[in-house]
Amino acid sequence: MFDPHILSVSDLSVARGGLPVLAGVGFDLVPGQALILRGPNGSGKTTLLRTIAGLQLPLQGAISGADDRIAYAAHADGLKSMLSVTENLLFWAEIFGYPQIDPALDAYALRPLATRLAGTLSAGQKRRLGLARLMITGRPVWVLDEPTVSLDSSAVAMFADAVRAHLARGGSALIATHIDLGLDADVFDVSAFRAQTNARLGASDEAFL
Amino acid sequence: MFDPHILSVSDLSVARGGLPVLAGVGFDLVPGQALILRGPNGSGKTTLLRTIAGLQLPLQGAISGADDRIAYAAHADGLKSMLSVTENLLFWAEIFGYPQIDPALDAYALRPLATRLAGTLSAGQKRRLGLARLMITGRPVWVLDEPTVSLDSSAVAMFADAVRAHLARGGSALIATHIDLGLDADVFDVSAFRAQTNARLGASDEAFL
Amino acid sequence: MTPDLGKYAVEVLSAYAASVVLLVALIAVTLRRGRIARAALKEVEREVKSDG
Amino acid sequence: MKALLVRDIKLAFRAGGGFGLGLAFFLIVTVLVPFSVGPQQALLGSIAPGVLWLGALLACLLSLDRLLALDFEDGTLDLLVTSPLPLEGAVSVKALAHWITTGLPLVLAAPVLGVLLNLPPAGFGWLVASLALGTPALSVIGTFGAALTVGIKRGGLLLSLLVLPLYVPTLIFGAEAARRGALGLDPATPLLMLAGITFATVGLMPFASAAVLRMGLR
Amino acid sequence: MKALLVRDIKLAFRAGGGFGLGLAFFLIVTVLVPFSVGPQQALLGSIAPGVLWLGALLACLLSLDRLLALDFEDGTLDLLVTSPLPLEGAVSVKALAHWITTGLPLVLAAPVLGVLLNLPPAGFGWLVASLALGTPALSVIGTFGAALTVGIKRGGLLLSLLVLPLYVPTLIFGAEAARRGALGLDPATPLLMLAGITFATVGLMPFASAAVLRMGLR
Amino acid sequence: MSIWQYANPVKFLSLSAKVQPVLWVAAGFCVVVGLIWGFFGTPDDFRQGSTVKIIYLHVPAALMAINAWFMMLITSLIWLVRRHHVSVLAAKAAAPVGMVMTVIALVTGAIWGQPMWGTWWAWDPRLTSFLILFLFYLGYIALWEAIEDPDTAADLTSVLCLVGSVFAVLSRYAVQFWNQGLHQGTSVPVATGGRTVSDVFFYPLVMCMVGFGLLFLALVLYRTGTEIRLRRTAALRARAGGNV
Ligand code: HEM
Ligand SMILES: Nc1ncnc2c1ncn2[C@@H]1O[C@H](COP(=O)(O)OP(=O)(O)OP(=O)(O)O)[C@@H](O)[C@H]1O
Ligand SMILES: Nc1ncnc2c1ncn2[C@@H]1O[C@H](COP(=O)(O)OP(=O)(O)OP(=O)(O)O)[C@@H](O)[C@H]1O
Ligand SMILES: [Mg+2]
Ligand SMILES: [Mg+2]
Repeated sequence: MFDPHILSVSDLSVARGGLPVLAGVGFDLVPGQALILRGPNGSGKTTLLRTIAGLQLPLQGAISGADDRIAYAAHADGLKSMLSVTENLLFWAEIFGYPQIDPALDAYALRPLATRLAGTLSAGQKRRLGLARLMITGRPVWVLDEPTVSLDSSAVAMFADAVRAHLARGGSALIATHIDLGLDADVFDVSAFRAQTNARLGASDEAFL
Repeated sequence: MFDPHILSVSDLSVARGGLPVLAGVGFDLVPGQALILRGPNGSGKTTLLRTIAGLQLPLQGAISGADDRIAYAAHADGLKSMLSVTENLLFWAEIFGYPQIDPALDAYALRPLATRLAGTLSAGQKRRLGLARLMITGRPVWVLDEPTVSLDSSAVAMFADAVRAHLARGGSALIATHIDLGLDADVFDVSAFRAQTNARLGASDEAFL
Repeated sequence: MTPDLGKYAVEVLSAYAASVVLLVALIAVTLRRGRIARAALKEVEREVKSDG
Repeated sequence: MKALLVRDIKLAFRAGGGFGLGLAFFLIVTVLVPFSVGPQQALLGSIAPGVLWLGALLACLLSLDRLLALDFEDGTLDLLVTSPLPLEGAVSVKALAHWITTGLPLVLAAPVLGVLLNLPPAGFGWLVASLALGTPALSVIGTFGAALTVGIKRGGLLLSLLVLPLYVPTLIFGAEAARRGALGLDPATPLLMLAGITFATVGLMPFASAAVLRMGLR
Repeated sequence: MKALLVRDIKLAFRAGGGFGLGLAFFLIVTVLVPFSVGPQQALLGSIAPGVLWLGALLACLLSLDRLLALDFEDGTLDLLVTSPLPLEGAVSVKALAHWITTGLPLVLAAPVLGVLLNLPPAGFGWLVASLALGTPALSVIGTFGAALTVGIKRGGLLLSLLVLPLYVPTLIFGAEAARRGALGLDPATPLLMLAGITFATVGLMPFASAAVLRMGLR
Repeated sequence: MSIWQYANPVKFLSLSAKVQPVLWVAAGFCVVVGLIWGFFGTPDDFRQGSTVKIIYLHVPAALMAINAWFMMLITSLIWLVRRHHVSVLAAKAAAPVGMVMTVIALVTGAIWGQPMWGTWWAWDPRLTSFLILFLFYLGYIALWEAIEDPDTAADLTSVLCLVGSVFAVLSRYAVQFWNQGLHQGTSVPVATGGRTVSDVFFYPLVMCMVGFGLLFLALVLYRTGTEIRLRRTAALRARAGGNV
């Protein structure tokens, strides 16, 4: 059971490459809720997720309930190809002070691959390992950027099960994706929040406009 | 119009990491045909495609009609992040001796991004650029490994249109994917060809068995 | 007019020459870049205006 | 913290022997010196402490670019920043792992290479002492440089360019201590200065490195 | 071919001045030598040709790891192999681009650094001549090393380790030519040997590099 | 009204447009008159002969080389603390000027060294520190060039400037410890007001120093303007360019 906090984003503007991409984004993510971010390519999903995860600063607006509660996963899985599957998971387990990795191995059917070096996995197997990492962070809010890339349908189902179990334990998830995950979740379309090109939102180059 | 050759694969066995992965694979790919490779994660699609593209040697079997006729595209797009979209395409156009890049820019709606450095594109925009490269190779056989990763639905449609146009001009395509591309194409399931773990297929370590 | 530089003429003159060359080069590069920047800015400002 | 240290050392061993390679580079540079300056014993002996220090410095430098860049590329750094580990601690641990896998072997190997370069007998002890005292500073300063260049595609050479001037004081005092030792003079002053530099950098640089890393990742 | 050359040079300029950095490293190594061996003018003058050659060699070496590894990582190499370009031509062109962006600037800068190291006046011409003749060999041999290590994660140090022994003959003859020149002796023999090495490697190594690359990518 | 209003690029540009003409004329006047005065109007030194004339280039350049770094240090700090873009762009603009000044000091010094010390270069502490300063300039400029995002570049180069300053001072002591030198001490001790060169040399020298200072200012203002325009161009272009 996680602490029942709400991740709440209000009037958020985010920028990439110095340009505002999204403006006025706001939503609440309550425990047990999953929110699917949608939007065409280049609409700013990645940028929004990175901002919420604290990897970049927002231009404007506030994010509350995010500190030390977020587990972030993006395209790069942070896997070391010269460490085995177990070693990779154990490392993150120790960093996050989590006791065990077995549930994660089981949830993504990684046992048969446990001693394999991560570098020798296929694209989808790597992805599964990257997703398994989320379970050993012990963090309540999962922030995921296209998590199901190169997964086959059975692996997508594993992922959906893992998310459901996480939500059932009071966690929440914020997922950007282009495909249907089979999750029963709310959808948040970012394309409605595209920033005006001449909007003044505190981007660093505005002093020069 | 391309030269009407058939890419024909017969009794092919491929290996990764010294272990046979697929055995006895055989199919023909005639001009105008698209073949979708399916199979669960780790079944050997990537390995098969790399072998056909000539990036690794088969253990056994023969591939005919592949020499200098294949345009290969995988997860890594071969984009230089410090070159602009146009510069990236022009480079490959010159390497392949292809006259122009405009159709490729148009097919993937890259015009508005033409002067942008490739490194500043979003995941899906990069992918579009990587796919646009195929059109300026002038090669008849497209060998694609999960080409639609991180593409949104409109971009997937652009891709499907590009493939259709390619087929109509007498080209052919071999595509590994987990999702539905909306192409009217034959499906080839590699999972039926999984190599027996004790099969003797000429893998390099068999001398020691 | 030119002072007698004695046996060190080469040194003194080359020191002055080298410094002047360096300074002039610096100023030239600076001005050139400045001019290019001005032109580019003017161009962009015009485009932006014509866009609406 | 310990997990990070263990992992970094493990990776250094696995990734094609990061452990041995710094050492091998050190060896090869030292071996190439006689080829390039000529084989006169006296000349070699007199430049030996300096060459060994320079070789150690270059060997350290060359392994710097894998210190953070690999973690950046595969996304580990993003995950570390969002992890409960304080970033200052993480960079310190990474510097320590770098020292254990690069600096320490160099210290141990230096006497052997001293023989190759005809180092005067009196110099061996001081050479080792000065290297043992100075190489931690090299690792810590190097981590700062690596943090500065982390987002830059293959910043290897830029990293060298930024770090080398920062290495100057350490090199001067270190080589001077080794040289004085070899000549039978008293190396106490440079050794003390070296110790001062090492303690100051070990204490302060991680804050700069962490700050720079945060800025760079944004 | 020309497209590849132009692109490589363009990238060298764009990616944070790959052009100047080899040079900067050369400068820095040369500057660090006096710090490590001490400031005595006579000593420095006598080791100057060797140090400059060694510095040029190291500067070349450091930029080798971006020669093929970057193209490997982002998949360009896979695409090049399947492209109509003959691989031998591609590696030759890449070596040429490396020489233009690294070797050539080193040759031009060497006299300036010779001043810093108190190189005897007679030596300047021969130093430049030997470097101009020898650095192409360094680039070509380096390309071979880069091809050997291309699949290996951050093979930078391994690359150095493999390439350095291959550099030994070039270094010996090059440094010897420069040294003889500096001492006022006749440098014809080592220069001829150097020329021989360069022509042989430029003519033959690309085949080895291409072969190795094909095997490595498999 | 505070001086921070000039941290606004537009205000800065309009002010600098007003100041610059005066500055350029004054700088040109001082440099040209100072150098002509020094070159034609002063006698040879009894020991150094005519080489003493090199002082009019050497000393002002050396002075400005150090001052430029100081200025960069201060403006970098301002950026880090108050995040005024103009401030850090001024640092960026000053770096190449400082580097050229360093090179002038090194080159004239080297040319001077040949007749005086019988060598182009000696590993004297002052010369050596200058070489290290040159390296710091080089690294600083290279770092600016290498980072794409302008704000990140500003942050990182500012920290480099800070840390580099500490290490530059440290190197200076290290170098002094390592080699006592040939180079003469300062002739213009600011604190005491005393001086070691006689008046005939001193007044034109002061004129040149003032001239170099003004020239530095003019160049930095101009270059800062250029940097601002480039940033503005990039900003406008980015916003006009399709956000597709
Ligand atoms: C390449 C090398 C040299 C460098 C980098 C260099 C650097 C400097 C610096 C930094 C100053 C300013 C010091 C101050 O005002 O406090 C200075 C002043 C001066 N230098 Fe050099 N110097 C070099 C070579 C020489 C040589 C060879 C001579 C002549 C023999 C020389 C003569 C002077 C004199 C006379 C000053 C006078 C100003 C003073 O005393 O303040 N320098 N030099
Ligand atoms: N330096 C830059 N200059 C201008 N625009 C930029 C720059 N860097 C990124 N962008 C743009 O910012 C937008 C947001 O990108 P982001 O990666 O957040 O999109 P996304 O929604 O994740 O897209 P995808 O579905 O393709 O992953 C893109 O349109 C991208 O082209
Ligand atoms: N060194 C190795 N040792 C053992 N097995 C290996 C090694 N390298 C790869 N494999 C296995 O080879 C199989 C084939 O991998 P391949 O990448 O071709 O699969 P794929 O069909 O492309 O999968 P995905 O859909 O996940 O991309 C995988 O099961 C992988 O785990
Ligand atoms: Mg994205
Ligand atoms: Mg695959």
